[in-house]
Amino acid sequence: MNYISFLQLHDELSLLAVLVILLIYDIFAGEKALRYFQPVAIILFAVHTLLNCVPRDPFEVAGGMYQYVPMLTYVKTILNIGTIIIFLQAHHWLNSEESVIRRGEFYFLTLSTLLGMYFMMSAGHFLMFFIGIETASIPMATLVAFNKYNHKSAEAGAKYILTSVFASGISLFGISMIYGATGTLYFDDLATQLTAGPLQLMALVFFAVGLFFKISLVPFHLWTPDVYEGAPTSITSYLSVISKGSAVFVLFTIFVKVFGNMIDQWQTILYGIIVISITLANVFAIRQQNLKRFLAFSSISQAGYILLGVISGTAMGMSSLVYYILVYMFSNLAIFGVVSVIENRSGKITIRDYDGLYQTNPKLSVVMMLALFSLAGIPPFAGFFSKFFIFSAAIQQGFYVLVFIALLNTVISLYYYLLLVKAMFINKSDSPIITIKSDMPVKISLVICTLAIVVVGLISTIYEQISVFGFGI
Amino acid sequence: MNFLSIFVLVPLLMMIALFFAKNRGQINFIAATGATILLILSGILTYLYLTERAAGNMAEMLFTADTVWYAPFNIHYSVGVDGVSVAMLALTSIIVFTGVFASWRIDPLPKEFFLWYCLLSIGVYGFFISIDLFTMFMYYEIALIPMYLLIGIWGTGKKEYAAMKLTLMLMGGSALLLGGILGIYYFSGAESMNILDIAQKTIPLSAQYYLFPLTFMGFGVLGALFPFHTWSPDGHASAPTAVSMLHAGVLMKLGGYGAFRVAMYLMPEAAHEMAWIFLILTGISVIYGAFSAVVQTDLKYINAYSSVSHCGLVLFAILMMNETAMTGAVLQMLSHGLMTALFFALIGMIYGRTHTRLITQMGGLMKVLPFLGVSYVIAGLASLGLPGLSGFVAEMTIFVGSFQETDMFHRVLTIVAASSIVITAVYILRVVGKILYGKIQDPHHEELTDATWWERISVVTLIIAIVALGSLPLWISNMIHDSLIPVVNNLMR
Amino acid sequence: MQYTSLILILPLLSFIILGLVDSKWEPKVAGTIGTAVLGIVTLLSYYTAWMYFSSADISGVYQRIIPFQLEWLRFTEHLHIELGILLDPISVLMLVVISTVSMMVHIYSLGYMKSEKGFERYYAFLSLFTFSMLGLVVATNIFQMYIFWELVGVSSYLLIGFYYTKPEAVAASKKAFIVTRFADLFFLIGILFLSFYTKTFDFGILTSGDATVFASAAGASFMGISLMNWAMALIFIGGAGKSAMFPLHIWLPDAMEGPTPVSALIHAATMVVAGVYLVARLFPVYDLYAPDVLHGIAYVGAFTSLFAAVIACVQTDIKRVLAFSTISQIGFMMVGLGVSGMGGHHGLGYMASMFHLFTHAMFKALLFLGAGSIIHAVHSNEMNNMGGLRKYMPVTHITFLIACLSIAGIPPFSGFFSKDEILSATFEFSPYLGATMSLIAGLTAFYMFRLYYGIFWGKENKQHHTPHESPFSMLLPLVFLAVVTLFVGFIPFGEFVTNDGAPYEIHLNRTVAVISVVIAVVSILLATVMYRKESTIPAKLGTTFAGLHKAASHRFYIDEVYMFITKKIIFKNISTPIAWFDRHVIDATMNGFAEVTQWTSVRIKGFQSGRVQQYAYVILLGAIMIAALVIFV
Amino acid sequence: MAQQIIFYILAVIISVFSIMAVTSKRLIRSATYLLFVLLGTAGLYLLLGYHYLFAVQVAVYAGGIMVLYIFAILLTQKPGERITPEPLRQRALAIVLSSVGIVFCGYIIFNNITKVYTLVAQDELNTKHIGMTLMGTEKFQYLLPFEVISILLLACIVGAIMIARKRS
Amino acid sequence: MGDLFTNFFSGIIPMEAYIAVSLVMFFSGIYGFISRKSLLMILISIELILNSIDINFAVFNRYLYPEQMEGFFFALFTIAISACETAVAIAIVINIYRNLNNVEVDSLNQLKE
Repeated sequence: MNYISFLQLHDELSLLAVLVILLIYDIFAGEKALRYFQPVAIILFAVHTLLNCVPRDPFEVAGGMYQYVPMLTYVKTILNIGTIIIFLQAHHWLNSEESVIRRGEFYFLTLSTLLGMYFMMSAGHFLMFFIGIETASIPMATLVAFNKYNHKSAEAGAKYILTSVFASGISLFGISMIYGATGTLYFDDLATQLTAGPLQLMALVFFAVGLFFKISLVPFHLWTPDVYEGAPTSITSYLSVISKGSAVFVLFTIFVKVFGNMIDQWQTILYGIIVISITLANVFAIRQQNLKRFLAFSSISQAGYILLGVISGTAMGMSSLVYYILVYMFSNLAIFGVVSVIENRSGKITIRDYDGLYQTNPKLSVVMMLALFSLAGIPPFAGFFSKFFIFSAAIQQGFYVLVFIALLNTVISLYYYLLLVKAMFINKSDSPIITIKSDMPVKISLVICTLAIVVVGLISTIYEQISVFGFGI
Repeated sequence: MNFLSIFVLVPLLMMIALFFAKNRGQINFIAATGATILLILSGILTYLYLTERAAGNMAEMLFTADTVWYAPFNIHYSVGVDGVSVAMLALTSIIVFTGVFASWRIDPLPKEFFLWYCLLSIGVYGFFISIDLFTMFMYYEIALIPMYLLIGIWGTGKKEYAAMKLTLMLMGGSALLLGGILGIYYFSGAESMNILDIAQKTIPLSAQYYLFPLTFMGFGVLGALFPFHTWSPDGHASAPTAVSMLHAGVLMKLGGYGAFRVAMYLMPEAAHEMAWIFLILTGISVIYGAFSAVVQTDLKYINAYSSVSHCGLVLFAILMMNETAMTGAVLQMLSHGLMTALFFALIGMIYGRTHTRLITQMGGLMKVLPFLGVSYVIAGLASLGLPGLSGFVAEMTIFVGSFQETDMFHRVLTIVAASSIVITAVYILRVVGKILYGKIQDPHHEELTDATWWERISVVTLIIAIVALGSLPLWISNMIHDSLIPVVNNLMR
Repeated sequence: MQYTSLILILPLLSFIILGLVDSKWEPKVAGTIGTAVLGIVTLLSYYTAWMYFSSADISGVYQRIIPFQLEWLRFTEHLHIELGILLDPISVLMLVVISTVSMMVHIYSLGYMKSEKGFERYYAFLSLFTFSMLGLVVATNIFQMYIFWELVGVSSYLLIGFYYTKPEAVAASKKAFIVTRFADLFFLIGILFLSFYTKTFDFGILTSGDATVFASAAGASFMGISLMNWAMALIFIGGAGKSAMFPLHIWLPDAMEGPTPVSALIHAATMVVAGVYLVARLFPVYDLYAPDVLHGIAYVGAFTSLFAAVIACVQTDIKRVLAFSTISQIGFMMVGLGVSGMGGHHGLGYMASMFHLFTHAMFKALLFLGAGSIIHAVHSNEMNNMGGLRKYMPVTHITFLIACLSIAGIPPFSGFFSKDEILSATFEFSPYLGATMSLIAGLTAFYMFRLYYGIFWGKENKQHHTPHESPFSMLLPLVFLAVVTLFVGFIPFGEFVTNDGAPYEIHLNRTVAVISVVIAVVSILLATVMYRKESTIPAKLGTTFAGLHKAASHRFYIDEVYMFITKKIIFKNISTPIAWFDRHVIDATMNGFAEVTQWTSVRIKGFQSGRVQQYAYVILLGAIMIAALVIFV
Repeated sequence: MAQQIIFYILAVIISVFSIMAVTSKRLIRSATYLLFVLLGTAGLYLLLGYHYLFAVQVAVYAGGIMVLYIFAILLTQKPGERITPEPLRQRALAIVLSSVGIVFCGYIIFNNITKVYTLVAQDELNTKHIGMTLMGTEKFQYLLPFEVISILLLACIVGAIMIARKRS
Repeated sequence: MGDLFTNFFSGIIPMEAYIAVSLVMFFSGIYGFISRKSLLMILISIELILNSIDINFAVFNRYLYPEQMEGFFFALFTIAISACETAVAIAIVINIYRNLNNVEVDSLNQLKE
């Protein structure tokens, strides 16, 4: 009984501490003290982020059930930063009359899901993984339904919980078959046991459905646009960035570490999935009018690109993938930041509403445009670099045709991103969105995102740092 | 700080300065100053380059600098120039300079216009100074995207459609290109993405068969290669003056330059094997563009199709793979850049006065706009290859060079391409005859005023450049020619 | 002889200065500058000619002198363009001709163009033309010649289109440029062929007779025809374009829309003989390596000559008559070249041709300037508006008559001597051709006198106002040229210009001379009968040969054929379809990609039905299908 | 032999009630059938010798979860209300998918699962052993998941309350 | 099938039989999930799905890998997780009921395309 060893779980313990402090604060603090709840929460979380941003040496806890690799620190830090940005963007919305009484829950639930992702990413055992992924998704459903008096939010919550549970049922079925085929659930043991027999392949596919679902890859993506549209915007960004980012990372580690023997098979699977994900999502995105749906499809297609890092299965793929997540996070959060500001202040959400935005809100539109360009992979913005690296990683493993298809799809994606740019900059509108004066937290978050979009690509240190631990899985 | 990087830095500083500019006066001042500095810089660069060469420095690229950027991918920020790049940089500077004056009264949002304009020039300058595949490609894309907004916001006519089409087609091209570049890097097994390093390696022929068409077509889209040229007429027709100038004048040259620097240089074997396909396509471009131009009625369309024809000649000459033809190609890039910029500048100025670009609605403008009229004639003469103006030198070098290929196929194609000079004469004279000569069509045109001082600066600069290139071509031709030797040697291996 | 470079530089400077100044100076100043510059050039040319012919013959053969040469552009190791000055008998001859005629035209224009708008522009263009033409004739290599060839074309274009508000002038200038440009394309291809195999552009090497130069070309063939034939024929087409040989002659009559002095300069005396000059310049090559082509040239020349002469008989616009006459006379020159051989007596045709070029330049310039003088007085080009002018314009009348006699080949006017030499050379080559040419000479005399009578005799008072004699500045050139025409025939031309550089003594072939004079006199008499007074004979003849008459007055419908080719075929059937194809096929395909994507997007929207159960269905089905695929496939 | 008989009875009960649970017209009946299925499952655990699992199954599932369902049903349904039948097409599609699924999975599983096994008669699992395993930190011990699932439970409680709570 | 019979008569309940039962339960759940209209019915179906997997774990553990108790504990934790999931799902369904006044899945139709 080596309970002391649990103290090595710095990240989780400190996040847990933040959680508990916030829970107690929320329950016991008076009306007056609660006014500082949000700043306190954000600062506490920021402290947590800072405390845990230095990579340590790899270690295992609980007999290999929990495994730490230095890369995790980067991924967790990336997710932490993303979460801080989301908190900053959610600040105004949470102060609204309807949400204010539930803001404690918001932070608590968000951080619990984040904790779930932590465990999921560090898992060395399918049980840990499964508990992690469930912790990351079941409370998420309540977050999606957070605006519970809003019909759409409620509906989105229901859709999310139903599909999510269905997917995890299938995934669980897969895990049970893995167990039946190999007799162990420890990742390290499994790696040597798997032989790519039919049962194992079936198990692999069924198991992977759970992750594909979270990453929202075609054909497991159908929930995405509906839920993104219905959920509160801050939650949508959380879903599209944090939840997805962690799932991709886990997918990579599990596929490479556990299913390493079946690399040919899962590369084939991913191959097909990437092609249809990118293409189908792009085709769908073209005619979306609601921005959140639009971004949902865009994020599905982006997920397809991210998987190019997974399919390579190399150290370079790993670091490119983490880098992609980082860049994608900043770009997407910048867009969501703008969208949520505008939605909260004016209630407008369709692309047509954005006509002539540059006339009234030049700064917001510029931020949005830069982020869109970054997503589309236009230099000198960070998205260009991340795309280039991930393509390099895939090409290095010989996926020429795949990369080529992905490249052609960038043209379609550029088209719909440009539609939005066009709306903001070129189209004229009779009733443009009013001039919005955004509050400090949002400003800070947008400045961070914009700076990151512009700078991250040009400064090579960031990527090099990540790539130091490229294959620390 | 490497000398070459200043070319990128200056527009960047201009952007920063513009950001703080308050009124049109300041904006114009910043733009004009920056453009002048760039012009002077490229003059200095040319001088330095020639002195260095005269001093016997035989390195393939001069003024090189190399900084590791992304070590895991062997991406370096490497710059360097040879005669070709020096020539292209000079061209860029001239056109950026004149473009600034041509958009002296741009409306609305002058500040934003110049910001994008500077970004566009960053891309172009960067492309020409880069010798690393990655940075080259990066700058290439930087140059493409501002086009969208420049056309979309400040354009005329079907601007949104045209801007979208142009951007998407060019991006499609660059998607092909990216595939090609990645392939080149990985198949060559080079330790860096530096072009000079990769040129030392041999890419397996089986890979070249895929990579060469990808790369060539990728650049070809920008170089208006048939059948990927259709963005050009719409795009140019809708773009504002300075953007048309810069786009047709410089950006389309990126295609030719890239095709030569990347596709031909790095994949000589495939170039030999597959050149015939592209020769046919470019041959079609040359003739097809010229014939299409004959029946157009919109001035910009005429010029756009003419660009298709002339740029086709650039790629055509590159594919001939001998020093002379390639020298001709570079000369043609310079020449076409200058004269098409002049054309677009003049068309913009004429349009600004008459508010129409249809040749059927104009006539006799020579009488009311003698300066613009004469300049237009000069541009036209340059375009149809009058000796003493730049077009002649370029075309003749191309034809003589192409004729060095002795087999029937090349001969016939050369003859076919050469016949475009007649068709060029047809459409140029048609336009000149319709809009400048004859009687004034529209009574309102009687009151038009001739060019203003800033327009004159723009036009005169271009004309001087055209005449200079056309009447004293030897030094520049030699400069280019000497720089092509490594490429041609590589092709011969 | 470095000073010869000034012959080129001065007109160029004059062009630049006059061009830049535009209308800022008094028109007179511009005219004076232009004329003065040309005066200097003329003097320099004469001096050059004097110096050349007096000093350049070594052991009785005139040498080539290259006093000045610089490299302009380098293509390959062997092929490079130099700009330089080549002096040899024919170039010196041409220098004299061009500068003389040009000088006359400059002076003449001072009066003729006085009241025109754009006077400076006119002189600028004239300077440009002179510069280009002089550059062309002194070219040291074929590419330099091509360069100036093009410049000549452009300056001709600019001058023809001088009255740019007149649609006919614009159309004519366009036509002239495009037709010659079309011919130039062949010239260019010919140059490419020739230079590729000989590895040189240089005339000196090409005409040196050095067989090694042609070694690689001699064996080569292209599409079954020997390469040298190809090259030389293509080059000749270039020459034919400028020299208005059938069927590329169509631009020349239209070019008469330009100011009349310009017609005199360009379309009578200088530019149109450029083709002749080209053939003469490359004559050794033709003679040695492409004799078939050379003979072809003779036949083309003969046909053109006949064709143009026939048309000239029925034209009523005096300038057009002169234009067709020019075409016809150039045909003579071509025939002269075509029938010639190399050296000595064999070289008679060559010498004659050059001689004719020289004399023709003088009298044709005289004719045109005379016509200009008439038009200046009458304000019309139409013969119908003229008649009886001899009383009002005595000087013009006399000079015009001298020129007519000269062209008709009446001794002792200069035309007689040169034409006679051509005829005798032709008879030696082929009697049939000789006979044809003699007939054409008769036709020439006939239509010239038809013209002469139509203008100066016949009924008066057709005019709206009284005609008057032209001012002094216009008469001076007329008189000068008339004097030249009178005496120039007595120059021992063969002493100076032959194709081998060695002097050759001209002696008249009596038989031929007699025949030709008889034919000429008969023709003149015929013309006198028909046209001196009002007569019904022409009308009768016109109705008798209605078809021929109509065809000839429509210039045998060649223009219509061209219009058909350009408008119908090129414009309607090539360009328009291509443009359509571009918009509706190529462009539509590109747009089609976008539309298909859009269409798909709309079609598949039902997939995203919003129904949770369908989502679940797809998830499971997807999982099963993927599993089945990896397991079973 | 008795075991076999019990097993087959349980198997039939589970299969039949599973199907009935998802096809029944009345919600409350479905819930009841589900209860039978859950209890049947518990019986299977007993048969396998997993008494602790049996207890948990009965307590958590049959005891806890079923109550939730009953409450939810009573809260949202009027008594005796029948569900309008689903469209035939939807049911047919569902049947097709389920049959394809069962055939496919069955085929793969039965052909590939390890067939060699000996069911050693096993004593009842030692509760202390179970406890030690649950509380241990070594390999094959489950303290960490146990702790983590507590967070999940807490989060779910908070979330569920937040959603289900009425507007105050 | 041979093994099945041998095992049957040797007094051992064949493992395949357990798996068969679990598969039937699993796919009944799938059927219910996909075909039923009521949200609560769908939840019940989910319970079937999760429950069937518990059986799998337990059976595999007992028959194939009796040395360790991995399957046993997995089943144990799964039961806990399904409890959580049910709690949240039912809360959400009740929320839907409050919003829409019914629990038909067809009324979740605002978000689509």
